[in-house]
Amino acid sequence: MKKVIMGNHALSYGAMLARSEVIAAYPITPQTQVVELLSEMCADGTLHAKFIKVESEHSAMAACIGASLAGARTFTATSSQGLALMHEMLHWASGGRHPVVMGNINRSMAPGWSIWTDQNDSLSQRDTGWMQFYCASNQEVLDTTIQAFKVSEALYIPSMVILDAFALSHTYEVVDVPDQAVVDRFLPRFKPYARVTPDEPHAFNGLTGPENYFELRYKLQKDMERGPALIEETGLEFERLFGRRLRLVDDYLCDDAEIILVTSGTAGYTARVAVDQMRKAGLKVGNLRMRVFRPFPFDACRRILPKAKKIAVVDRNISYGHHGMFAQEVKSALYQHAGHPPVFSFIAGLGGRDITPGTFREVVDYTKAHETPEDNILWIGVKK
Amino acid sequence: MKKVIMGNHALSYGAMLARSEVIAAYPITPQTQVVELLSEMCADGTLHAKFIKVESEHSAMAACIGASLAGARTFTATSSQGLALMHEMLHWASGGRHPVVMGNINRSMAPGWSIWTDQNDSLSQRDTGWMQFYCASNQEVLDTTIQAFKVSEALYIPSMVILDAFALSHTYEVVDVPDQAVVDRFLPRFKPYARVTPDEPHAFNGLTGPENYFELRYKLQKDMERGPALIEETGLEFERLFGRRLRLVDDYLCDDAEIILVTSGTAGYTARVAVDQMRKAGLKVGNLRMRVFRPFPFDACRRILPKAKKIAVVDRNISYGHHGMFAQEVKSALYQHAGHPPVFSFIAGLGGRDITPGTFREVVDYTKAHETPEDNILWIGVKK
Amino acid sequence: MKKPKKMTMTLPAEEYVGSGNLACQGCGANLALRYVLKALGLRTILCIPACCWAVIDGAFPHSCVSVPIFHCAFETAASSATGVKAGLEMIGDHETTVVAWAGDGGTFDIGLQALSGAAERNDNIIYVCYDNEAYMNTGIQRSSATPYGAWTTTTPVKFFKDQPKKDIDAIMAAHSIPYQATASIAFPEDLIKKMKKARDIKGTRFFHIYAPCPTGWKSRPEDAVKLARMVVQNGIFPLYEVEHGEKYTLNIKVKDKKPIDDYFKLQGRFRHLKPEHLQAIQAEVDRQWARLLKKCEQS
Amino acid sequence: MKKPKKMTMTLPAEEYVGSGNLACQGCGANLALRYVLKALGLRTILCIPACCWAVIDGAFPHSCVSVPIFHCAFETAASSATGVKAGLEMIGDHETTVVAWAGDGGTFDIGLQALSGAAERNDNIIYVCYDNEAYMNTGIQRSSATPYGAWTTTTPVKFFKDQPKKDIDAIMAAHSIPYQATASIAFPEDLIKKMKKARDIKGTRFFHIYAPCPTGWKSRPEDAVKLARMVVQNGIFPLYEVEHGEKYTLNIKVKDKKPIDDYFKLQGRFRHLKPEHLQAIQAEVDRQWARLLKKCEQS
Amino acid sequence: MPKKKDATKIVFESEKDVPMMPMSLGSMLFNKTGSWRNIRPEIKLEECIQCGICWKFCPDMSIEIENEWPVVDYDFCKGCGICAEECPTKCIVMVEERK
Amino acid sequence: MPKKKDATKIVFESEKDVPMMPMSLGSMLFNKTGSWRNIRPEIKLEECIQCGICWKFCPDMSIEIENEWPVVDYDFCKGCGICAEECPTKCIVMVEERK
Amino acid sequence: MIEIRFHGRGGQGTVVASKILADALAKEGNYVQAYPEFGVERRGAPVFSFIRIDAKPIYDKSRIYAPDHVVVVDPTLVEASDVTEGLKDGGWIIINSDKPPDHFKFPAKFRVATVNATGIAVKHKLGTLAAPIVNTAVAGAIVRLLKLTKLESLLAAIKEAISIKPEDNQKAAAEAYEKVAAYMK
Amino acid sequence: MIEIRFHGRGGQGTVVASKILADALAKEGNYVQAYPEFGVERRGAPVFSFIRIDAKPIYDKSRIYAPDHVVVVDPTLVEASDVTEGLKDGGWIIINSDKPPDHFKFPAKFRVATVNATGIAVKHKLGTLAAPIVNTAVAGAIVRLLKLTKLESLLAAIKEAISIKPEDNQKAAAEAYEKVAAYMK
Ligand SMILES: Cc1ncc(C[n+]2csc(CCOP(=O)(O)OP(=O)(O)O)c2C)c(N)n1
Ligand SMILES: Cc1ncc(C[n+]2csc(CCOP(=O)(O)OP(=O)(O)O)c2C)c(N)n1
Ligand code: SF4
Ligand code: SF4
Ligand code: SF4
Ligand code: SF4
Ligand code: SF4
Ligand code: SF4
Ligand SMILES: [Mg+2]
Ligand SMILES: [Mg+2]
Repeated sequence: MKKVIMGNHALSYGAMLARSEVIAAYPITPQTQVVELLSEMCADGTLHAKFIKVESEHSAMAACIGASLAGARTFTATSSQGLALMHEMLHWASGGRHPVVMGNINRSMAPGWSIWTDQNDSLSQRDTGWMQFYCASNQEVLDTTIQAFKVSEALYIPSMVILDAFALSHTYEVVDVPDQAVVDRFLPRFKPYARVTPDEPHAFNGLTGPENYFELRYKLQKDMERGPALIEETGLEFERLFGRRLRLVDDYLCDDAEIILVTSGTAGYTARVAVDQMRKAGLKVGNLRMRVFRPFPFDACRRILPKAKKIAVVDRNISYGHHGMFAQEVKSALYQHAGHPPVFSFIAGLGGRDITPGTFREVVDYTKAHETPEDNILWIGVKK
Repeated sequence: MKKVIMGNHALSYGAMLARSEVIAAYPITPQTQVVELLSEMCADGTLHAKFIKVESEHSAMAACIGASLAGARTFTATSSQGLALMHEMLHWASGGRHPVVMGNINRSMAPGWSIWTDQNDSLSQRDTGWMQFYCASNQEVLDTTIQAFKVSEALYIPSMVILDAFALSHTYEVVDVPDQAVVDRFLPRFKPYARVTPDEPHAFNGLTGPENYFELRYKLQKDMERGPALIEETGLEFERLFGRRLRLVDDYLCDDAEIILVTSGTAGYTARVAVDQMRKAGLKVGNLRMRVFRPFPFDACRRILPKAKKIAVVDRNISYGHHGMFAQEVKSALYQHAGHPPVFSFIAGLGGRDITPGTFREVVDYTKAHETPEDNILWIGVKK
Repeated sequence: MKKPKKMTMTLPAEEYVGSGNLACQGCGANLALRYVLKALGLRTILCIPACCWAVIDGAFPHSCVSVPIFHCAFETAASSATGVKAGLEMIGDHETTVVAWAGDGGTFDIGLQALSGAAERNDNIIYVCYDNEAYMNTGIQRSSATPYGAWTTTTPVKFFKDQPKKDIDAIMAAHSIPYQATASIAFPEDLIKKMKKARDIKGTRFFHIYAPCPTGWKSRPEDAVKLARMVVQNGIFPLYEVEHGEKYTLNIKVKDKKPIDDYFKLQGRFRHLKPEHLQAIQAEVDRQWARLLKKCEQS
Repeated sequence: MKKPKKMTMTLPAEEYVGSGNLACQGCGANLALRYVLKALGLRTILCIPACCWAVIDGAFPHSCVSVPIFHCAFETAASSATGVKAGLEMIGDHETTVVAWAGDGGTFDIGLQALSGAAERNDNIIYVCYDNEAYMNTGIQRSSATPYGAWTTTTPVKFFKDQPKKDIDAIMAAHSIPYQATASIAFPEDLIKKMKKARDIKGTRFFHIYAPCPTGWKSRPEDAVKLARMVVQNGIFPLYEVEHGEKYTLNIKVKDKKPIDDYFKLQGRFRHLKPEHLQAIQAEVDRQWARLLKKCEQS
Repeated sequence: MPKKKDATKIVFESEKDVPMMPMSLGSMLFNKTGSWRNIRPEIKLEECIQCGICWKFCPDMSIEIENEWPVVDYDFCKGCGICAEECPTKCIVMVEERK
Repeated sequence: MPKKKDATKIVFESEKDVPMMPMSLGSMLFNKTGSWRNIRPEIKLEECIQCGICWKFCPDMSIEIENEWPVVDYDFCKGCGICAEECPTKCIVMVEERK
Repeated sequence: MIEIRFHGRGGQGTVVASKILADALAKEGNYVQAYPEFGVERRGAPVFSFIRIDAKPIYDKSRIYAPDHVVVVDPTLVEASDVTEGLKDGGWIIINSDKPPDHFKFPAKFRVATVNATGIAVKHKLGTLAAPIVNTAVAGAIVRLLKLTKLESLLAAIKEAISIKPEDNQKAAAEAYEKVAAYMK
Repeated sequence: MIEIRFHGRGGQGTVVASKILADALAKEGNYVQAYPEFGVERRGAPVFSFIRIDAKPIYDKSRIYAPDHVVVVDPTLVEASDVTEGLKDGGWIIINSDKPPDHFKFPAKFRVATVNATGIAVKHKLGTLAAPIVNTAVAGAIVRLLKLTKLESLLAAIKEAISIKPEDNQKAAAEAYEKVAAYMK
């Protein structure tokens, strides 16, 4: 059934349709509507779940982990500072193999205080062992939330569903809300292979010496590596049931492209608009929107990107002292690869500065004009 | 004056000789001796500093930031979980341009609980805007701590001085403790360009809209980029005063090497031993120990590494869903580069599993035997 | 026009909070800081965590306040203030008063641990909590300072807050800090008197200021001061001070304690409450009021 | 050999803590959990944050305890327990008792906020703090539970702890939780009685168990139980319970309260204290003792 | 601190003008919050007893005292109505804003 | 839970044997803490009044009760001396460990 | 694709107008995107909201800088701010006002229409006298003027979206729909 | 490079022995590396500590698996654990014991020496009767037996490193230094 809803509510609907059983969350702009709607759903019985109104995000994630270990399906949502405060517990969720699903609204990190979008909050969690899905529309937010539960519970690895502040979180779009019965078919009840219970007592997450820790973490990585195939697979199953395919990457006109833009989040959709404009102007440009960042879609990148003469990665984030994170990882992914086009690493839109079709035209103009980038980082839109 | 001291005490001496004025720290194995000695030094007046015995690491970093903004030189030390709990405040320290210096003892992230070394704790902070120095000896720990203050206060960017759990933290080595007068010459009093004071009232770190945030963060990156040169420079000045050179990277027999090992931390020294052994056996192997990871030493890597036929990066860390972080960043650094040797990405020693000269012989044997790596990650020492 | 007789001014004339700020119409939090700075003056540093005041102050590169501010992370009001104070001491400034200025969420919930730690160490700071009884800056979510029965966006009418307000004052008293007090924006003279007293005491000092929020309480802006007065007169928020966690003194003696009903009627956040709820609340208020009087007598 | 008369057993016979554990000789914390599980039995889940017990339990893939354990992050004992309880409820297990089992550091300091949050929500868990008065697992650093005068590695003799022990019991009483109690490993019968009582109450329940640590206190292992007895008899650590934050009941009535000196003499951590220190401490103990008796009378 | 008195909004031309740290350089006086007002207070001075209560309780420092009489600063008055509500002689009335 | 009774130390052959989660699969009984002991308790049963106090206060569950008499389990007794200290009849003596 | 910018004041719930419009248009299979100003909203302070409308999916997630039309929900904003900023030539300026269009002086390249949404709202007792809720009336005028959709769809949308006094709101929308017709050439 | 492993019990401060040795050797310009077992130490439980000695800088930071010599600080550990694990052929097994070396049965490829460090410590009132502190005595024996350094350096190191009863510790070290000589071939 079609509804006009904001991105935050798309998250709430996703969590509701997934029949989340325990929700522990703490408010933060621009995430608040997610929890507000969920607490209403719990109040009026639309959703049968325990909503724990914790006193901080650190406790939110701790409670989710506990509930997940007890065998319940758990959900939370946060943003920026809240996500950062969870950092220790993010490691905990992945290392303990607790398949929590979390929505994160991309918001720039303070200081100075900013409530506007960029990806530094979620991308500085790239090493915590969570899967990361970057969404470009409210529909994708809802669909991805449901898919994330399925993938997480299959791999025992937690997932982050990520959307841009305001540009999605507070923007109303037409969303097809799937009906519960079909979702239930796609996503059956959570039945963990081990849980904390007196019926079969185990001690979980205890002291682990050098003789065993390595193997446990090796397993985590191996399961991560099963991720890409599983995401494509469940994405196909999702299409069969709901008519919408969920893929690792969303490649647009890349086959014959001389320049491929690598993008993510809402900027990844805005880029399509720019591509259409430039195609009209006779420029062979394509757009590869990365929907999944963890596990990193090595094969997809290696299959699609080398076709181009040049690659222009547009990062709405930065690893200070290095460069944009998508650019960094795309390069390392293509490093060993035969065809090995130059990668231009652009940074734009930090702190919520708008990214428009014009941004991408600027990016392509530069890329066209240069054989190789003149610098590690190419800044777009800084008032220099 | 020569002393036989443990790595943790080398940190304490470094902070003491730097005349740290405010120390806020929280205990955690294997860091405790750092704070224990410092609190003794404060007690018996060896060090004139305020020691704030906070109730958590989050507060430790918050207090350091406050003290730094007030104009004091501040120091703290932590490890693993404690570092992770600081995560939000790490962003704060860099974004607010507070030149705090912190010692971090590399300890694996829970769960399961581990007190043994690997680099996932510090490397999962690589995107927080801190400089990162990886040490291989107690002498280097002490020297680096002093250098870190100098570089941090010049750039207004905080620094992390990093050492391996036990292999350095609890290991006694001979350390030349420089004398105070000379250190004072190298490191004058901290005089920040702005501080929080009624004498010139400003509001710091407040709400910052999309029209300004981008420029502030651009400046942070630009100053980060000044780091490598400044580190080499101060490293030379340090040599003039103390006879020990502090460099970005420590390259050992790389000039004529066919295979260059890329290493860090104590493993970076153990690798030297293996290199000597293999050289005796007629193998042209070299070792590039990365002393600085942030700011990433692009030029040094691009100057030294392409000489080799093959590069073997040995990571004692992993970004789950991608691969070893040194390997990842080395690849992205060399990507654009002309000579472009295959990079083998090895992972070893997670959770404190020992890394021995044999580990590196194994690494080199594999690298010799293969044209290119058979997989994104090559695991050494996992009980498969 | 009548010949000018002197204008009565019962507060210090100086203003340290400037106009043009971003507070809503009739914001109690705005008045709270205005009064506190009148008491403390220019040699004051504020540490303000995330809260409405982080917005009220204005956006970079602007600020509406005449004293320096360290805008700090949400959970760090106390630890940031402790750090600033330590830093000042080390560079030789022993005189400046360092104030942690936080909302109820930043105090009762996410900042409680840092506050408790500072209090245990008896760090030399003044911690002020302006209490508007919810997370307002993020759009009215429940905090542990939200009173029983109140609507917020996370305690919907069907599911209104069913826990009592956390008793932060008793918690701080349990820390035996040298000085703590409650205050209300409707009694600025009392507030300023106590704040001046606190300024000259060493160690951790704690203030709990009642600051109505028209936006969050669904009340009329013009009622802000009135509500802050009623809440004192009906005994829901008595004004008292505690020394060393033991010596209780009632500052505003309420002769005939008013019933709570009018206070509740003026606020949309309570509209859904039934008479039986109000009776229960009245009973609890009376009980707590009696307890407080006892404490005051006994000390 | 004499004909066997029945062996007197004043505690339940079942053991749920196993031998082979990694506790030091004469570890009070070890006894504390032994007694608690005797009271609660097998349908119990423990949430244990970083603390000595995270080590005592043994290393993966081993555990010395017969009930399930969730080893959780240091600051999350309460929030983890809350989460586990919520999860159990949702999958239909309404019977299992969920216990947060933390040390004093994990309770008084880094875990206080999570505990306070759970108490405010009145989450249905039992929170037990075994108090050995310092961070022992990391090698004896001060916590806010460390008593005035004590040496620790971060409060060196020259600079011994000069703040009093944080009054966690008063802090929890300020939260008006349904039930809370103090206990000592020297009085297991009392401990078990109260723990059984608590098990059948709904909401947040809090226990504060005195658990001597020979290693950290520089005392003789064989004195562990003795010290836990003395501390009750000299009034430093009275055994009492509080209901709804108001009703105080003294459980172990001490007729002739002993002086504190012998207790201090047996512990290396106090060796440096001068007579005047001890007198001051004695005076404070007497004062607090009187306050407690008053509370008990009045309720 | 002359900076603080500056009523004009600071707009940076380039990242060069932006300070290194996020720090304030000017006041909020450029922000004429009078434009938020939907009702305006008007003081009938003839009934005013100069008790100073309106000044005391104005959250926006918008009651100024000019030679001993209260004067509303309409540049900043947000129209909350507290002054009118608290005025003992009710000599402040709130009227429809005619912008 | 038979696993828990297992006294042998579990050593994994390969990562395949390692469970996915860090979780316990065996007891600590393989860890014979008796080897930590430097002094050992010896019970003079003739003076024992069977009060059960030694059993009650043993932190290591190393006083067992065999047909109503206390018996020390030297496999695990760490030699803390609490039993001897607490025994009302002082019929437990701690003696130098002769290993 | 049509892009419209709304000028209102904090507390008037200007975004509701665009949201209702979005609902109505979605009903007829349009793709829509409606969003408030990104930032802090204060009661009484001038605010914007925006809407994008298209027959095919809308991929552009950037903000609207050059609207096809603007709607001024609060007449006092006509002086208080530059409502024509970025407005495309030939674009409508729809003002909630009891004055006739020619009362407002705008460059000839723009088309001006007024609708007394406040009057209509008051008449149907929407909101309070001090703060009438004009969103539905405004929406009615827009729908008619820009020929965006059938009145029915708007009324249906109002029914679903508005919980308080849905009927009166429908009436207001319908009345505005009629009244505004005058200006259509 | 010489590598030595110490076998002791938690609480005996076995690492102190290796630390003092390190101090002494450093005095003569040697490079040393001394470290305790990596992990949790419990009073009474068997523990190790290690030391590496070389004339040139020591870059090997890996753990010691094949020591040149072992020192058994607590005699009860001879049975309790395999002290010869990884021990190199011809390596010394130095045992704190009042028994003669031949009392202990070891493969012929190892050399055995005993020194009654406990007796010496007790004699010089180091530590308590129950827990005598034997580290300095043990160190004395090692220095002599392995010809690592001059006694003077050891005594100097003890003076600096040991705050409680430095002289008595020096005496103990010296006495052990003498007594152990017997076994040197
Ligand atoms: C770690 C973290 N979590 C959440 C937030 C979002 N946040 C900012 S202010 C606020 C509410 C503050 O409430 P309170 O302290 O009562 O101050 P008020 O806004 O009511 O004035 C929240 C939840 C944040 N900034 N940081
Ligand atoms: C975030 C974090 N900081 C620090 C530590 C290190 N740590 C582990 S246990 C412990 C002390 C625990 O003290 P307490 O709670 O009193 O328990 P005890 O060890 O005394 O039994 C500390 C500081 C940690 N594990 N996590
Ligand atoms: S929301 Fe409430 S507290 Fe915040 S500024 Fe507005 S009135 Fe003041
Ligand atoms: S240190 Fe203390 S508390 Fe910890 S195990 Fe040893 S005796 Fe028990
Ligand atoms: S409150 Fe009324 S009477 Fe008093 S000064 Fe103001 S206007 Fe005059
Ligand atoms: S209406 Fe409000 S803001 Fe305006 S003067 Fe009166 S009190 Fe001040
Ligand atoms: S304590 Fe003594 S008397 Fe009592 S049972 Fe044990 S041995 Fe017998
Ligand atoms: S000595 Fe200690 S461990 Fe051994 S039996 Fe007695 S009480 Fe138990
Ligand atoms: Mg609030
Ligand atoms: Mg403790």
